[in-house]
Amino acid sequence: MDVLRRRKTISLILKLTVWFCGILTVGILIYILLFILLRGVPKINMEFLFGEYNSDTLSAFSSVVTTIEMVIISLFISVPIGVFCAIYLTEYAKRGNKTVKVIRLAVDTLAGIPSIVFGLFGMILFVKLLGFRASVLSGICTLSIMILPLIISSSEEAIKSVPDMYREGSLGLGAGRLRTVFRIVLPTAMPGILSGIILAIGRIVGETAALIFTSGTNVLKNPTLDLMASQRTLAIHMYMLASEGLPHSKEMAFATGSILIIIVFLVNYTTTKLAGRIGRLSDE
Amino acid sequence: KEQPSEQPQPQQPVEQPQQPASNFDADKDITVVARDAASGTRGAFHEIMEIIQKEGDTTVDKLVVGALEFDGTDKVITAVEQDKYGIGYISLGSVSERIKAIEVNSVEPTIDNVKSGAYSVARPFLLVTKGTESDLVKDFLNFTESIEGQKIVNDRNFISAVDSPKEYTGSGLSGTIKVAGSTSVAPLMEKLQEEYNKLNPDVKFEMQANGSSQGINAAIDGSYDIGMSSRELKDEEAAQLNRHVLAIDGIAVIVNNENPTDDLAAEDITAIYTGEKTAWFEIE
Amino acid sequence: MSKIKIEDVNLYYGEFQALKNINMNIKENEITAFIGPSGCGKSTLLKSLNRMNDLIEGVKINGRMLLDDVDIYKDIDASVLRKRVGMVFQKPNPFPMSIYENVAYGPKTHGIKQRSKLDDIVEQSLRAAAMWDEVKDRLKKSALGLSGGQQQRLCIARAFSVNPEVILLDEPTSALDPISTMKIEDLLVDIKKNYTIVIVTHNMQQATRISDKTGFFLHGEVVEFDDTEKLFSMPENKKTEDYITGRFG
Amino acid sequence: MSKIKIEDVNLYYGEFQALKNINMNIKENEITAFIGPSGCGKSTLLKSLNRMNDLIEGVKINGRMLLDDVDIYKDIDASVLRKRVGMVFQKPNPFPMSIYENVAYGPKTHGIKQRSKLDDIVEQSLRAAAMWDEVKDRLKKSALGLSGGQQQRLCIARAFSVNPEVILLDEPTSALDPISTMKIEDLLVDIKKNYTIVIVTHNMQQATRISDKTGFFLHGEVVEFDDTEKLFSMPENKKTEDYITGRFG
Amino acid sequence: MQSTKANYSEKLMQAVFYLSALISIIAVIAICLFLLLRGIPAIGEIGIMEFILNEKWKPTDYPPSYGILSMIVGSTYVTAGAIAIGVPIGLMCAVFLAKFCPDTVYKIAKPAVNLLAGIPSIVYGFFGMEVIVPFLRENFGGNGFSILSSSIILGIMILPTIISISESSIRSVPLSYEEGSLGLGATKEETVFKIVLPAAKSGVFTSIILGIGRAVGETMAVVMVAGNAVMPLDKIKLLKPIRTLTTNIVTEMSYASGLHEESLIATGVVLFVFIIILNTALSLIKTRDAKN
Ligand SMILES: Nc1ncnc2c1ncn2[C@@H]1O[C@H](COP(=O)(O)OP(=O)(O)OP(=O)(O)O)[C@@H](O)[C@H]1O
Ligand SMILES: Nc1ncnc2c1ncn2[C@@H]1O[C@H](COP(=O)(O)OP(=O)(O)OP(=O)(O)O)[C@@H](O)[C@H]1O
Ligand SMILES: [Mg+2]
Ligand SMILES: [Mg+2]
Repeated sequence: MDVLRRRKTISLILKLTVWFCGILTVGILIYILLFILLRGVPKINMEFLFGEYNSDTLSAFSSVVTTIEMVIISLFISVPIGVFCAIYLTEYAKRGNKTVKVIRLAVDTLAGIPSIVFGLFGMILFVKLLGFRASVLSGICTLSIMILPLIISSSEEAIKSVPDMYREGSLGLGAGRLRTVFRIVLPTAMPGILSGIILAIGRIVGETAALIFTSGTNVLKNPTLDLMASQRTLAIHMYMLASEGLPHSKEMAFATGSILIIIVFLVNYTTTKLAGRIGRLSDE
Repeated sequence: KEQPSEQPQPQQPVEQPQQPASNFDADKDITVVARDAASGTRGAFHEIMEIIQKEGDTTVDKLVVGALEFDGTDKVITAVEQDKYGIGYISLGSVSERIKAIEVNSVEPTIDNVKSGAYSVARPFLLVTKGTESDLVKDFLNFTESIEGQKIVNDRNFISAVDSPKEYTGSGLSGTIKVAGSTSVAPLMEKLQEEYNKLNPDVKFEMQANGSSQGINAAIDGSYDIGMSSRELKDEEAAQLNRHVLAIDGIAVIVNNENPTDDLAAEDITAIYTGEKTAWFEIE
Repeated sequence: MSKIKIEDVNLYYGEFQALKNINMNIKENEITAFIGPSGCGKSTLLKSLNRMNDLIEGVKINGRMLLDDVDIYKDIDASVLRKRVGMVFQKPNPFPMSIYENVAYGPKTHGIKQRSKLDDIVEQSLRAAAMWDEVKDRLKKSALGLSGGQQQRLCIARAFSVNPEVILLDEPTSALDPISTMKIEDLLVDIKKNYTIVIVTHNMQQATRISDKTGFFLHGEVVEFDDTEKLFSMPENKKTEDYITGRFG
Repeated sequence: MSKIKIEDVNLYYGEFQALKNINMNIKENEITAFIGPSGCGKSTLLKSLNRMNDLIEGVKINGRMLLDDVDIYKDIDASVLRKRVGMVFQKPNPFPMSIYENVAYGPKTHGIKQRSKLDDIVEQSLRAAAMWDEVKDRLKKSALGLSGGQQQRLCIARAFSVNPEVILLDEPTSALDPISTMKIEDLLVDIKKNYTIVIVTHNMQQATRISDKTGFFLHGEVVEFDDTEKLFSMPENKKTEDYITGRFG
Repeated sequence: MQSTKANYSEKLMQAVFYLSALISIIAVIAICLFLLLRGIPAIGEIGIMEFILNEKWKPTDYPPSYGILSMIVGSTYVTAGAIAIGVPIGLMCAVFLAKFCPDTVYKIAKPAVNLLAGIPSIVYGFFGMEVIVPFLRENFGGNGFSILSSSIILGIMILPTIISISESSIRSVPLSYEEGSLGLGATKEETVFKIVLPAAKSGVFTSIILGIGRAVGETMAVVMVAGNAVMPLDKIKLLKPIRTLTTNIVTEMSYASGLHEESLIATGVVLFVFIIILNTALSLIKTRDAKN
């Protein structure tokens, strides 16, 4: 009985610890969010959101546009490459294949490289050697490589988790591999692939270190889609505003931070909903 | 509804910082705050305060071990603002009520004192170009040295360095001017560009705020039209470039608002920054 | 008439020999059942009849398999073969799409694009699988919402959709309740006049109930292959007898 | 003597009633078998005998279950109950640790720390499960390296290790080959003199071979519960007869 | 006829897939190549021993001195601190989410963790500078910018990595293990900590290594809370400022030119080597895992 009581006590303590850590994590998150949002959100106004940038408005408009531009184009480059790579790894490569091992190693390595190192690399190759200068294009090239491993590994996981019986069903009807992949496997794996894309978007939106050296810190008065222009993203906007040391710009840095958080939140939310809908459609 | 952080937001202006600092403990170690090595402010300040010491043909920066180094004015301000025992240095233009700018050798850091030379902690803001300047660049440089341009310099609490500025009238030129360099010059530069644009709406700017040395190098290698520097040129740099003095900037020594000290001798500042004096009580 | 001839087939998974010297003639318009304990090679043989084994790495086959006297490993494209030899699996595996799309997938794959034609095929196939009335009002709903038995019949309808000549079924009822099982058994007996049917089952009662011929497998060999009635009443081989009287398995 | 009494038990998974008004007496030193088609509630009843259902959300039970006349849902701690009523699952589930650790896990959990005592228990349990000789030289090796049959016997040894009075087995041999199955059946018959054994099986031959009493379940009800011999030779209920003669399932 | 056309596109797409797969290899090679091309000469000029084993980093002095030992040690300490803080909390939180959390709480907690992963590092940096640094200064003395503050911030930043990978590996432990343990009379907590967690250990290790990778590579948040002082080895203390490899690059890159710039790229090379070592550890875990 004594043993039983001791075991029950220990179990209770463990349970409390686990609950505590769970609540702590959520608590920290909420604290951070409130810390930024409470200071930033009241400063957001139409001028700041959609106005022309100058040293008074410190408008984030052109940065928002560039951020979106970078997200879209980087995904446009990386998603097909990443998903195709995942398809190769899961559907085509033979087991124990040497190339596969090397590819996995490369993907793991890419995933681990710190963004500052990507920044250095982008600066050496795209900015200087290829002569793209500090430009949105250099930024996009760097980001595309940076998010590639995220896309590859999440797509690979998603494709792997598609039950083999779907493939058998399709092949059994005489469909080729390609058709099976595009008609059956990819649609089924979509929620997983999407969640990889969310992560990638989050990474791009929040990236600073890799972009300072590649897309530069310039800010344009009005939004542009010109790839050769040097233009900062929101995260760098925040960083630069916070570096200037003027009280006004510091508060606007918090406002920018709030926009960043709201964007990340919206992206997470909509994509989860979307993935949920696709998931439900497929098992309704 | 206000900021969740608890720091008081002191309201008293710089001129009357004589608050009785009841809980200031002079036995405490001084928190020495410096800028990063990229900064022109640091270069100038360490030179003037003889923190950089030349012996024969060696040069040694004697900055005390453990001094905080930040890559932005705001971080220096924030650090000193929060830390009662902090000391730092920033551009005179960035002084605000968040911190207290003290007298050096009993001279107040004001524009007039800098202009008259009484306050000796100052350095030039330079614009550098290479070879023959294009008409556009020349026109813009003329604007910065004109009455209109120098008015902006003065408005921003920098000291005009042009003896007899001329009237400027819009030239109607068009094109892009690429500027890179000092983060301290950048806010002023931004204002200048805005005013210039009002007169010459067809001119576009690209500006990278990435540090004085980077600006100078960019001008030397021709990738940018104008380099901004907040420190004097080195000899081998000066040999390759045209040098324009845009303004003179005082460097203010700042301490926490609760610090009773209002005045430091230059030797004391040097002693603090080189680690010979480590606590506030050692300073008379 | 022999629809499928299996001649001296050996099959290896890497080093492991899963089928040993199989010879068998499978007749048209009959139901042929494969029985035997787990791991004896029933599924392996079934799968090799429409080359689903091609996809597994390290599989080696020798001997010949003939469909209407054409060697299926040499003289016919796998995709064409699989159109002619359909397959239904142990676990119902409808695609995660609508019921309609599930049945239309096969014909679309083989190039049929016309909507009206597809509609026809879907209806016919579902009718043939005796489930048209159950699902005709919910063709656009996801197939995953069907019950297990319905899903399996949908898979059979899907197999019909490409108009096959042979239908292979690998323990098609093992995941189903008795009533669904009965429905599918009835269905199979019903359609055998138009098809050649091969079924793997672990349920000897099932084999007795529906099949014309039965093959008993053990350790990759066909121990006995005969008329179902004969095999269950007067097995020639001691091992067969042991198995069907429940001495193991 | 009745070891376990089940009185008017109803069990619901949320809305769904999985057990309907079950009454049953399970005797000491006998093997009681539960048979019935898939989904009829055999596992559910078995699990409720050591409250493994507690963990599933939305389970509601009413009625009483008594172990030695003590209500297991009211008057006994689940952890103590599970020590007294051990369980072996359908799929062998040894923990991913060494063979020794697998068997020692239970006693350790219940507070036995002394190495020599643990050594003893491990040896005795493995001997009781008739596998001591097979594994005594590889006690430190991972249990996952054992064959399926050995793994299942290890799980039985693990159940022995906490010295239970009742052992519940849920289709313990369904994943095993005939030889391993035989070994386990022999083992169960061998140990029944010391334990009360309840076994769920889908294999009627198995029930005949080893059990003293058999209960036939259908749709959550006990249709018939009687001496095994009687139930299989002269079932009283038409449904039982249908089932055991292979009319469905 | 149709099938030959199909075969043709099969072949074509197979080639496309293959080429896509090769791109990551090319990217890694390119990164190695360009970093090494720019970094190695600098290391050669400085001397590898001097570069890695000297604690004196004085690039602006004359003669300059380029030793990054202090930063290597700094990165190591800060990362170790982050692990010490982030791993226990993250692991417990993963256990919570996977095994203890009621559905309603999960609906909030899980997106919260995801959001934590999406918050940009500078936001963390701000938070650290304005909340954690003053907190440490007031409660532990010193000026707050320290190894500890960096460790706390990084500890928070690696939480999502640790939590999500550990959670999914905990979830993938077969339920049958749990049943086995519960069936022997163990409590739920005993089962989770003695059976489930050990069974999930390879996923947990993976999450820790990825967390280390994130901590080693983080820049923008650390630069705001570490104080960035290059400390001689004997002066490195938990409550003293520190400079890491990454912050060294980001604070000085804009200033640097010539050998100084190249020595910073060489710092990037060292960082890269760190990551390679971590990845090797990771793939060792994975292969060992695959063997089991
Ligand atoms: N992909 C594979 N690689 C290696 N061995 C395999 C593979 N598939 C099956 N085997 C082996 O081949 C043998 C025959 O397998 P098969 O699936 O044909 O058995 P089965 O008779 O269908 O059994 P069950 O009744 O369990 O389905 C088994 O020993 C199995 O382990
Ligand atoms: N966790 C659960 N939640 C809801 N329903 C359940 C749950 N577990 C079982 N059921 C349902 O309860 C009924 C009885 O299930 P049980 O597992 O007891 O059947 P069984 O007789 O053991 O069948 P089998 O032979 O397939 O193991 C089934 O209809 C099943 O769908
Ligand atoms: Mg099979
Ligand atoms: Mg069951």
